[in-house]
Amino acid sequence: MSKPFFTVYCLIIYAFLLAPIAVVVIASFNAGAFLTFPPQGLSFRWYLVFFNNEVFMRAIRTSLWIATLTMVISGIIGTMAAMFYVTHAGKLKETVRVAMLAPLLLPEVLTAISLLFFVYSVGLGTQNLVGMIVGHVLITLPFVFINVSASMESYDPAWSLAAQSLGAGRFTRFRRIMLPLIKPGVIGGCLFAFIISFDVFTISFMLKGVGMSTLPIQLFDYLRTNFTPEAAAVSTCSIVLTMAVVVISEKVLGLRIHRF
Amino acid sequence: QQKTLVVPTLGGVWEQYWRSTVGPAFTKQTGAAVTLDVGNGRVWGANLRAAGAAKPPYSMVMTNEVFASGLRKEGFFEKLDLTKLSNYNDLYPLAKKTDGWGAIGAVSPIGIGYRTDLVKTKPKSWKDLWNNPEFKGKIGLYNFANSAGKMELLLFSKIFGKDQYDVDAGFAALQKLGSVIQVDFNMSTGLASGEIVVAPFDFGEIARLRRQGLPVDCVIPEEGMFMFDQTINILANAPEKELAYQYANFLLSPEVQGMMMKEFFISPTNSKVVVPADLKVDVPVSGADMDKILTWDWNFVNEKQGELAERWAKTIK
Amino acid sequence: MIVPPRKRFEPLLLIAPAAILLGVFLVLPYLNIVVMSFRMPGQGTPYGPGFTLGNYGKFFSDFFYVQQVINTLWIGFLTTFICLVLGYPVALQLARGASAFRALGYALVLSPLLVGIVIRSYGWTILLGNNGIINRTLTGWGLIDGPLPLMYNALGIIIALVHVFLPFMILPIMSAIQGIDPSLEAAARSLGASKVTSFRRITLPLSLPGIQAGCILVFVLSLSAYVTPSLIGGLRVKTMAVTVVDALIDTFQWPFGSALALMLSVTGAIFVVIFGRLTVMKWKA
Amino acid sequence: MTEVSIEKLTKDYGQGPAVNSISIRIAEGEFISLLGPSGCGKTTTLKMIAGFEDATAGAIRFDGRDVVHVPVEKRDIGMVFQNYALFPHMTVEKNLAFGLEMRKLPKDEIRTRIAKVLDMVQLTGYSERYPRQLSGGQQQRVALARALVIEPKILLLDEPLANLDAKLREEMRVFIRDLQRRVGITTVYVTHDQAEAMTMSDRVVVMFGGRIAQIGTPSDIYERPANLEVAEFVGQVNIIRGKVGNRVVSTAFGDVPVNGDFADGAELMLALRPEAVELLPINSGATGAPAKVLSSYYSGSLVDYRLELATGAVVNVQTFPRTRFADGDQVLVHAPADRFWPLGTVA
Amino acid sequence: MTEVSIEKLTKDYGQGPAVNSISIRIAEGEFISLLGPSGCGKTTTLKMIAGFEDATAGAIRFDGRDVVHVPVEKRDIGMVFQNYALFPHMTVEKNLAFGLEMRKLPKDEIRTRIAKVLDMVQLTGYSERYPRQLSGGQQQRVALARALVIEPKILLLDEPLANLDAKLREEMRVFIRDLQRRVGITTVYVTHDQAEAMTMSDRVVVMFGGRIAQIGTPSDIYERPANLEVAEFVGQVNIIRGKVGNRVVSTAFGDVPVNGDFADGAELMLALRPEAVELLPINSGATGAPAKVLSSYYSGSLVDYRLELATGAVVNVQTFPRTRFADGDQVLVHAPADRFWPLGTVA
Ligand SMILES: Nc1ncnc2c1ncn2[C@@H]1O[C@H](COP(=O)(O)OP(=O)(O)OP(=O)(O)O)[C@@H](O)[C@H]1O
Ligand SMILES: Nc1ncnc2c1ncn2[C@@H]1O[C@H](COP(=O)(O)OP(=O)(O)OP(=O)(O)O)[C@@H](O)[C@H]1O
Ligand SMILES: NCCCCNCCCN
Ligand SMILES: [Mg+2]
Ligand SMILES: [Mg+2]
Repeated sequence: MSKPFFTVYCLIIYAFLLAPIAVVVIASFNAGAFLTFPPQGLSFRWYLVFFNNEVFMRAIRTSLWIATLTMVISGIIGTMAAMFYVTHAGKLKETVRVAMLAPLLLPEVLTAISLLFFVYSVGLGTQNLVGMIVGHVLITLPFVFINVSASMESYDPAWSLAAQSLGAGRFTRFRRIMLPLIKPGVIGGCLFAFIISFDVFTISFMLKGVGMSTLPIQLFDYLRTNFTPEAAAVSTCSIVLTMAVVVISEKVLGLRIHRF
Repeated sequence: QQKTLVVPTLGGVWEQYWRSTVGPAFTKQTGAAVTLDVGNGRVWGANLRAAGAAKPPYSMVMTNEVFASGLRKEGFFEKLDLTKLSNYNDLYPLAKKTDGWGAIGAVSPIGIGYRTDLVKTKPKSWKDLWNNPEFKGKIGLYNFANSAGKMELLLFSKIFGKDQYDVDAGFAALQKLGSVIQVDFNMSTGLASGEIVVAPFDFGEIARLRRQGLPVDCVIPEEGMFMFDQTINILANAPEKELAYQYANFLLSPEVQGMMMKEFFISPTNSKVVVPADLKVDVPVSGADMDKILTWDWNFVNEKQGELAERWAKTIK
Repeated sequence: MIVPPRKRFEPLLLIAPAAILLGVFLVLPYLNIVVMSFRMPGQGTPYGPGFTLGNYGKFFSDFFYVQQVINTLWIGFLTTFICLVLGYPVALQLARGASAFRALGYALVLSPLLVGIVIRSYGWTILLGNNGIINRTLTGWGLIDGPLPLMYNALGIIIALVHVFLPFMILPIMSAIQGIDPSLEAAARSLGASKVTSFRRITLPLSLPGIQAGCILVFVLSLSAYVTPSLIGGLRVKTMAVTVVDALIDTFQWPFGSALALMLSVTGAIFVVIFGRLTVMKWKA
Repeated sequence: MTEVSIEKLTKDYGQGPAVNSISIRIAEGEFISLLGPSGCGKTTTLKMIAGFEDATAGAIRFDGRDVVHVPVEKRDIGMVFQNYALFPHMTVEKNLAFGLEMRKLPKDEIRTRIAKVLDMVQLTGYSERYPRQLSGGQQQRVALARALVIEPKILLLDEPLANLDAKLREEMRVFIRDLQRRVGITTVYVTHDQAEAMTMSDRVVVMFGGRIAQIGTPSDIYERPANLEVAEFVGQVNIIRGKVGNRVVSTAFGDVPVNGDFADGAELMLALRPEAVELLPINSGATGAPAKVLSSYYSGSLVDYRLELATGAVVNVQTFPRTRFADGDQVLVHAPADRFWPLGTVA
Repeated sequence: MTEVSIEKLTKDYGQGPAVNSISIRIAEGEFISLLGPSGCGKTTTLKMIAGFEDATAGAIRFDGRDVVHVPVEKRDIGMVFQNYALFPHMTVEKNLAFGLEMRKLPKDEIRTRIAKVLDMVQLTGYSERYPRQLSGGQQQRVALARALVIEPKILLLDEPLANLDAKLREEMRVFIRDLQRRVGITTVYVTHDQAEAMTMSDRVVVMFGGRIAQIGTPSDIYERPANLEVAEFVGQVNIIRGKVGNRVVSTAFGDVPVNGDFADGAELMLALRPEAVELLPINSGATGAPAKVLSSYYSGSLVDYRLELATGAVVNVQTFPRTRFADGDQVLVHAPADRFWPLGTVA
């Protein structure tokens, strides 16, 4: 493939990725009362409505908090599982992989329902967030696992051995050698976990605590009865928010390591 | 110590209104705090079933009769203690059809909504969906999962067959309708974008779209209307049964019914509420017209739910 | 082999948290579901008394459901394939390209995930609908007479799924490519391979772990996707996941819904295993 | 200071044993070399001592204690990997600091130790580079420095100088040897270079195909090789044939007395190192067997000749290039009788 | 058959030039070695010839044609990378077949060629192994075989034998040299081993710090080194001082005649290689200067002595271990006058 052709190809894909989102963003500046396109005049009116809507603001805070917690738990458990899978699983490899993918293979609704029954049967109920966070962790775990294990395929075990020979214990080896070298996979997996948790609907819908709400549920409930561009404004803000998380992680953590 | 009632409610504008107005008014009247639990019949039903009838997380639910009737059959609810519901007697007969087990707290009649700018011949009858070529490919229908979808089937069965139970006729009609746009919820965005030009619509929704400037209108079809209902039920083992009754009575009161009418353009179920002239356009159904709203045998639907859903899926294109 | 007990035991600590999590919160709850799939259908209740194989029998005996499995798999394959073809070059560019735009490119790649599914579908309606921007533009230019059917069909579903699943393809491939020593390509060139050949014979096979991960994710995700097919597909194209959701939470047919859902999962698992077998990397330890 | 003892150590990767029941006892502070052809199992042995590979059978003891249960990081070893295994995401300085940080040395000391070792490996000024920005030999020196800077109890070096030039290699040898002696580090040194093994080691272990062929001091190995294979591996050998008669073998070089029980009339093979042979001009008048120069190979300080003797036998001879002979020249060859050793009779 | 000419080639990675304006003209079929200390720019030069690194300045011509725009794969080169760069996902056989497939050779020929080259590098039986299942030296041999099997026009070898033992290395040298001669491949051979450069090459290029110090035949380089640095790099040298008088320098070794314009009374430095010195027992009655053995280093075929002359000067001497002297022994040293060469006067 020639270089200009390649670049154009990539640009087209980026445009494709951006297209429906651009529509939403543009619609959010609609001065009119409807989610229509093209917008009837431009204004920030729906942003003002949104910022003054305590319900949405609270839902965003809840979602951010849950997504962060989910990302941390999933990130840790999933990375550990990936390490096992790549270096220790032996004959169990295929089994481990299918098991780790199970939460994705099983329909989210069914997982949600079975988990709902389970939390009630063990007396946890939905008065707290345990059930919902467990659900989020289950759903996001495969993403961390897959990304981390893919990036570990090119990790040279000799690096760990060298660190070990220099006196580094298990955790130090992981933190100082392996983690920096599989960073793209870990960060990718964690970003997926964060974003998916931020966006997951069915699990939250079924397992949310009584009286609380996450942003997708709030949006869903809102859109059942409201058709104003406020929803687009909310979405635009959530795009900006998560984009910021992505760009900051790239800038601060660096998503590429120079090995060669 | 202040008591707290968990109040299940719909989201969006409903939640906003409950938060800003209904909840505080109830608190003012009774001194009890209110926790809103936003959701819908599906999730409340799932939660109740998971928790079991003995330890429900709610004291009352207000939801579509189609969900309520199932839960009722499974023993979650109790027969209403009418002595605690002073407003029950003032309800239209339509709202009292459950033999004292529930009381309809809100009615949104459903007729035919359409785009006045995109449709030349305005619809008059449900049959126009089949007969008006302008509609072809631009008809919206609720899917079977939605209670409105089930009612579409029963209605068409009734129109094209012997009665609501003649679902063969209903499915045959749906088959003939050709390609339609099915939605699970939110018919409005399709109508606003023009993808849909005609569809079953509740009048309150049309009223709000029209007030927001969309060229839409809605007709009461010759064959009659159906409705989104919201039946109030009290849990047999309610943690706060007293409060639940107080809240139910509060919702059925003329004041609250009137407030909901002004806010959501529902048709009040308390016969003491009079629709003012300036609201007649947005709330076209009230008084004697309430009896023109068709009602359905939900037991029939619930028992045959699986089979009907499957036939629906196989039929609709 | 003389492996000390500690060494045999310690790696298990790595998998323990995941195993406990999955065991307690997935396997145990699902035992209930497996039992459920053998219960009698209810009459106005989620399930009735007694047990039966009928739920599975119904699935296998009715071509309607078999057809759905075919539809679902077909959509899954196409979506996966298209994601791979569209995503690989982007992954390559992100992994090897100039660093200036990487953060931006990365954010762009993730952007489809940043918009809630309902709102995203709204965006697609605006673009692909009969009355949408694309159709209006094409009609406006006189290129077409009537609207192209871009939505409310399998095409629309695939477009929307490809869009939202591309990130799951691109990211694992990107990190796999980053792990390939560029001197291997240099070696291939020195042996007479053109850029294209050295890509095909060296970079591509060495990025297989990433491709494998991406394909599995996308395939599995498209099998179980239901909001996009129902919103974009207008419920005209029947897929398993949509039917499962209908059965489980809309029409409360828990036994049949569970059976359907388990069949869907087993189908997915079978394909994951087959795919794993087909792409086994013998050069790995 | 640790004594390392290996007993019947075996490793099988699945295609037959790579290391086959070897036993070595390495004394405290001893410098031992593993010498052997490519693929004979040197690296595998080293990795088992380090604890990176599990042995298929056998035992490894440090100071008499079985170390199966001791994790690598507790063994206090320093290892140079054949392929370096430098941490690609760390600068040279960070690579070197790693082991010292693990030992919780104060920052100051870490800094001075790194500066010192960088100076020793002649990489002062390279501390901020990443491994990918270094040449092959520079990387190898960093790998060496990283293992040495921690001054471990046991040093395991896998071809640590393979990519260095003669001069640097010489300097590195001295550096390693000095440090090893000063700190008293028990050292296992893997090399394919017999000269290196000879000059550095207290003892040399010669391995072939996963087995130990001989263990001994450098001069043992060179002068009393256990068999022809060892002899040929640690240097060149000529095989000279001759008939036994009267406790003397008559060869093209003249009569060579032999010890040992050889029947008269038996045909015996004698070994002779090329550098044991003296080469003289044909007209020098000295005693010697006449020979013809077939070819010569010049390597700077030395010249290797291939000669054909009157008997038709071909011998290799190595001399200093004080006098040079051209291909085809006639010369005289002579070797002292005590430089021959018997290898056995011809079958 | 290709002539390669390099003109004022320079490469700067950003920290000053790694290769600094070098020019070499390599004749068709010539075997040239790049020799120099670690980090002097050998690999970089090779990579520029191959086309993997863009030169910062300068030109490379194949048969007079500038190759800047010729992609690597069209240059018909064979390259051995210092780190091997074996394809990890291909077996040994597939690695070797790769280049042949690119040349669209028939399957049969590919098979026979691979079998032949595997035999040459002594890896028959390893064809189904993956690189990670090979020892370091085995990997290096596969890398070598992969470059040789395609019989390219230009061969670029970067330390291709660094991990092999002396015996195998010797065999590989012969193999490379034979193939190179037979096919007439223009070859650039990077090595840190001066003996290797000397024995194999038509000409040797000695590099220091990115610059060329000398280009010449092996004996040019060894016997007429351009400067002390080159002399020291390609072998050991002793610096002997002496006063000039009457076109003769009087040194501890006796009087050495010199050519060149040196004023009488000037103090001159003379170079002398250790192997040029003869070592004799003190009581042998031969002529020579007396000296004391300080230390000796035994490396099998050779012994290195450090001696102290009567003047207190220290000299290194290399001899065969025919006669061994102990530390402290008194000996006589002698060197032919023609083995000294002048390095200049003392400042
Ligand atoms: N990618 C790079 N970035 C920066 N500097 C580099 C890079 N590659 C090589 N260098 C530097 O350029 C100089 C020459 O490197 P080169 O690899 O050519 O050396 P060499 O002669 O092959 O050495 P060796 O014998 O150790 O392999 C070295 O000082 C090295 O540190
Ligand atoms: N991971 C492995 N799988 C299978 N065989 C292996 C593996 N590692 C090494 N071997 C084989 O074991 C034998 C010994 O290998 P080892 O690396 O110990 O050799 P070595 O003596 O270090 O050789 P070199 O001098 O070439 O580095 C070799 O024949 C090699 O092919
Ligand atoms: N927003 C797309 C991510 C959706 C994750 N869904 C998981 C499905 C599990 N069956
Ligand atoms: Mg080795
Ligand atoms: Mg190099």
